[in-house]
Amino acid sequence: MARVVVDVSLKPEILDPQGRAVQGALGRLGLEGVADVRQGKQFVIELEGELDQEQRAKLEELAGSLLSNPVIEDYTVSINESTDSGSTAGAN
Amino acid sequence: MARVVVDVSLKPEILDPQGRAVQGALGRLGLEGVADVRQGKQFVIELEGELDQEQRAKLEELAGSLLSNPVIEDYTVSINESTDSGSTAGAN
Amino acid sequence: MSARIGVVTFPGTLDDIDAARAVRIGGAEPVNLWHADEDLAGIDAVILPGGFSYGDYLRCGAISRFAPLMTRVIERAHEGMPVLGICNGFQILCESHLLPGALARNDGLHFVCRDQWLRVENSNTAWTTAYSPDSEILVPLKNGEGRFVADDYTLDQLEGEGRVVFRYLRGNPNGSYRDIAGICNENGNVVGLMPHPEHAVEDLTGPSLDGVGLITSVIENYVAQESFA
Amino acid sequence: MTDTRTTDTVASAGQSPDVDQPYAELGLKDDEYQEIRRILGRRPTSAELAMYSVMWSEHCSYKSSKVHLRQFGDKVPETDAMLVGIGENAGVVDIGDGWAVTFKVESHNHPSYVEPYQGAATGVGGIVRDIISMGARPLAVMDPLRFGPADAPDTHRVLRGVVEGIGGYGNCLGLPNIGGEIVFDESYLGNPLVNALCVGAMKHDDVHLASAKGVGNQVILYGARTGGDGIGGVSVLASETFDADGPAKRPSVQVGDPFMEKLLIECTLEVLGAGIVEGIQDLGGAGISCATSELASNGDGGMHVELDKVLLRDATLTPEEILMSESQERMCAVVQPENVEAFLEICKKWDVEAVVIGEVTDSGRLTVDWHGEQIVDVPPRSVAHDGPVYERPYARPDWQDQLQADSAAKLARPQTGEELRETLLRLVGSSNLADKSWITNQYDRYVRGNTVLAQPEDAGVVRVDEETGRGVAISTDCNGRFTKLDPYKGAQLALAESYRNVAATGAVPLAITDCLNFGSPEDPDVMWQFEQAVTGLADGCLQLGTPVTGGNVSFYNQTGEAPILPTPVVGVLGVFDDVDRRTAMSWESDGDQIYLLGETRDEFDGSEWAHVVHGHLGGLPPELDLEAERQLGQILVAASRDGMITAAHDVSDGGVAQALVEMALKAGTGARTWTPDGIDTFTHLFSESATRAVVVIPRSEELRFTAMCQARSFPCTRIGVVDSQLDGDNQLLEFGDDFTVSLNELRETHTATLPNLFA
Ligand SMILES: Nc1ncnc2c1ncn2[C@@H]1O[C@H](COP(=O)(O)OP(=O)(O)O)[C@@H](O)[C@H]1O
Ligand SMILES: [Mg+2]
Repeated sequence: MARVVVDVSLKPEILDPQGRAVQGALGRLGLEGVADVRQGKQFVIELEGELDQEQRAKLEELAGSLLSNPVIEDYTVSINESTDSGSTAGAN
Repeated sequence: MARVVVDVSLKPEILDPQGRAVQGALGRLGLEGVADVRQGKQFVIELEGELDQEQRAKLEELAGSLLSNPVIEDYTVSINESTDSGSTAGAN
Repeated sequence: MSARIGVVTFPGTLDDIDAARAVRIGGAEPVNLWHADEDLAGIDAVILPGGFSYGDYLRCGAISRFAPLMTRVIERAHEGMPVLGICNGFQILCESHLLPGALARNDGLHFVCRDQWLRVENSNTAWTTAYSPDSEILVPLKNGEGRFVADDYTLDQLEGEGRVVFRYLRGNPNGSYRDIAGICNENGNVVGLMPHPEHAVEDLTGPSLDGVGLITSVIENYVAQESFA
Repeated sequence: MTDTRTTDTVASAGQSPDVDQPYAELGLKDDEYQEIRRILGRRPTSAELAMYSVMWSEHCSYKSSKVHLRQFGDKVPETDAMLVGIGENAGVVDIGDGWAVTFKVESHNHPSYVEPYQGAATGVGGIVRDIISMGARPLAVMDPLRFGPADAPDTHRVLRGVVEGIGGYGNCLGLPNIGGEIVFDESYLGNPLVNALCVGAMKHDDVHLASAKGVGNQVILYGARTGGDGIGGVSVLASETFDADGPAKRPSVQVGDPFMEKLLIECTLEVLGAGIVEGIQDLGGAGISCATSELASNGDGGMHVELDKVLLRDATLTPEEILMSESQERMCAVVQPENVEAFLEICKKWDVEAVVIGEVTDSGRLTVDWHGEQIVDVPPRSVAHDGPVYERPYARPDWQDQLQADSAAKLARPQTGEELRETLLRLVGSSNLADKSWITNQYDRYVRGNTVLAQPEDAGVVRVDEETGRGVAISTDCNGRFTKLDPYKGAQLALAESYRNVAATGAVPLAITDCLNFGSPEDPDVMWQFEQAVTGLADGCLQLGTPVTGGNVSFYNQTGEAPILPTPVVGVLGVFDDVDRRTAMSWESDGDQIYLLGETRDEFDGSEWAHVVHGHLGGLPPELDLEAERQLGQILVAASRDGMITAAHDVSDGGVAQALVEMALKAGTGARTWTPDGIDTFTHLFSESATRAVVVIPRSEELRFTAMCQARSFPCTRIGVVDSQLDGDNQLLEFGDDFTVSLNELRETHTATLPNLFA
């Protein structure tokens, strides 16, 4: 099994009304010093077996087209392959 | 500046229609072997200065009450304090 | 004196004028309340109307729950004041833990606006005594995050205690567990539902007049209490 | 632009007259640049250049369309209804009892192709701000849409995004969506049309205008902070064509915040209600450049702005970028100094940020300072109103004759009952005629509790005054195929259809707004289509007595060399003294008589049948007699007033067959219908002759109604009777001896199409 996490966030120059609303609420509820909040999405994808090269390439492609909208969003992909012996992490 | 990342995900037993829809789409678009997809939220919070104990406690509390709904969601908090010497990471 | 029913406006509340109209049509006096107020202005009951308070950013109802006025609403709810949450109001009641469970994204992933049949499963709550048991009503439904979810224990408890107040009929619009459209607290004074009875109070604009009963129920109970007092 | 650069001030512009300026990249032509130098008597500063370039873009200056749009002002029908005409953010009409209504339709086509969700969302946001800036409370929105073929992959992307964007914004904002259009055609594949309409109401005294009067009055910018959104969007997104492989430039898109817009509505209505606003203007295309220059130009002529006061979302923005930014959900107000505090207090209540950025002066100039240095010093009229005007060449395309000669008359028609039945089902399930509720059920039509009729009814109807029931009806229409066959007539047919839809509900048509979507004005063929359409519309409005109150022009809607079908969307507004007497589209009671009003001719050129069955477009659009259209309207209104009919439905795309199917499905009740004498069943069912409606009349009113039509010599033919008992519980629609079809089969066919394609 491989676990792939794709984090998708709005590009920094794009307005994030959700983040703004959260920032306001955090302040009102007593958390001081909040300079900025951005809200993003996270996809946790479980894949069967070991990831082959093709799957990795496909994942990368879909992260940048299906899972995120390149016009307004950035993404990062991190892959965690858990084998019996433990896990390794890598990010693109 | 400290950067705090709060990841919020639906509890495993709660149906995640968005994750399911993404899973279907990934399959249709040629990614083989997808066993499961869950879609969560990620909050990236920038705080001024160093985090004190009080802020940490407050953050933890708000992650579990404001940022997530304990009835249906789980959360994790990770704090990254960037000082001149670099950054460290920690998760709760 | 007619009953005074508060209607709370949060930033982003949309159906407050509709709720106030329904109160008026039902025969009570609507009292506008502002989320930042701390005073309930001598009301006898309160409605948290629908809309997108705080844009429903973060999570529906999550931010509104912390409004100053909500602290008072929660106190009074525990003392037995009738509280009705419609749609976003229901979400706020769940976020406030006045009602169990939560409202999640519709299983169809789309906002759904349609006329919806419901069965009134409990006609003993503060807001449903005007309905005969098991009556079927037609009211508009409109939401993107209206899927009622809770763990099995809670669901069984709700069912066992007769706290499922409204159930979807002829098609579950959003994947709500056990077709639940509305529930109440143990005392039956706090009721929340996703569909919009306040949009079913005039022939001209709604699919039926079935929504008026919620208001007349609370008035009946108020008058009953007054006459004991 | 980097922040290490020194500011280009008015003083430095004087000292370095010969600096090369990137005016061409900003979309200005050589002679336009020279004109700016002439106006200023020096080279513009970079901030001035930014301002002129956005304000002189096609989108803001109407430089190609102005000479033609003048007709709307020249051919004004006699009317007392017009309170504010063309030239303001939106026109205002009197609907009686002291009420005024403002409505307008605008396009957001190119942004919606690049980023469908946000493009459509911000389209709704923009038009709503136009309505609030007139002082009105927005009542409802509508969305006329055009997409490529329904089964094209890119249509899937665009349509889903656009629909979610409109719903996401409109639902969250709390405005009912009461109608619109969804049309699929090949020509929109690389260039969808997303038009958005908003209607609002106010008392006469509450009408506000965008003008900065009163020297010393303060200019307040309020709402969202200014960010780097859509910089250059106005000139790039709205005025330049995409090449075949996508947008040439991809500027950062604007992102909408409907929650902020809701706060902006409530906050604006509260400051207006408090009587502390002298002038008000929304910020749309061209942002601060547009708002300040228009306010100044419409007022006492001078304004001074301190640009560094503007609250920013991104501290690195340059003054040029701040002037051009199209960040959404912002408004600008002119307020007397003593009222500023009260204004800011109300903003605070609504969590809306506000800041004084300048004041009204008597200098006759618009001046802008940046950290104490002057970077703009211009005559505001030259920016806002006296932009370039082009007389673009236009000529009847050489292919037009051939197109018109290629009639649908030669196409094979169904002969047998079975073939007619198949044709009906094929049309009912075709993408343009199929049920649209998969889309419209994603829109809230109930919010605010004043929606009397909404989609799929002929027109949206909203109550304006709860005491009296006074209200309005609005419909938007355009058949782009007809307009391609004959743009003059096509525009009039759009007007006629929209007019008829409003009258069908019983409302008295009063005024129109329009959104003219065309290809490149630099193409003489397109310019001819535009000129013809505007002339047709202006002439038609004169004849129907419905003035044009305002609208919008969208050019450059084309993919490569191929322009879209010319699409002049017309929105007609009608008035009800009491919405209680509205006529809905579905019949109710058994035994009620079904009549067809108007004359059916053999007219299939440009029809839905020719399109769906034969993929054919050619010939001449249906005949149109606007006098007859006006009469039909009067009959429909009188019938509603006197309670003579129980239902009415206009006949347009798909003909009588489609109208009957829609009425039956909405009712859930069948009917017996037949082909009247003197016409064949195919023509009766599928012709798209104009100026027709199906009405349903209780037996008790039959004589009175037919006598009324006779007295007006208006054709009125009995074509059926409502009958729920044709086959027990199985509801049927019977078409004489030719064929029958069950409502179940019709419903299945009618409703399955869109979900199958898009769900
Ligand atoms: N096709 C049209 N028909 C009638 N009026 C139009 C048309 N296009 C633009 N106008 C009018 O020209 C004026 C300027 O339009 P526009 O710049 O789009 O206004 P705004 O910037 O407020 O949206 C408005 O009054 C608008 O109604
Ligand atoms: Mg405007």
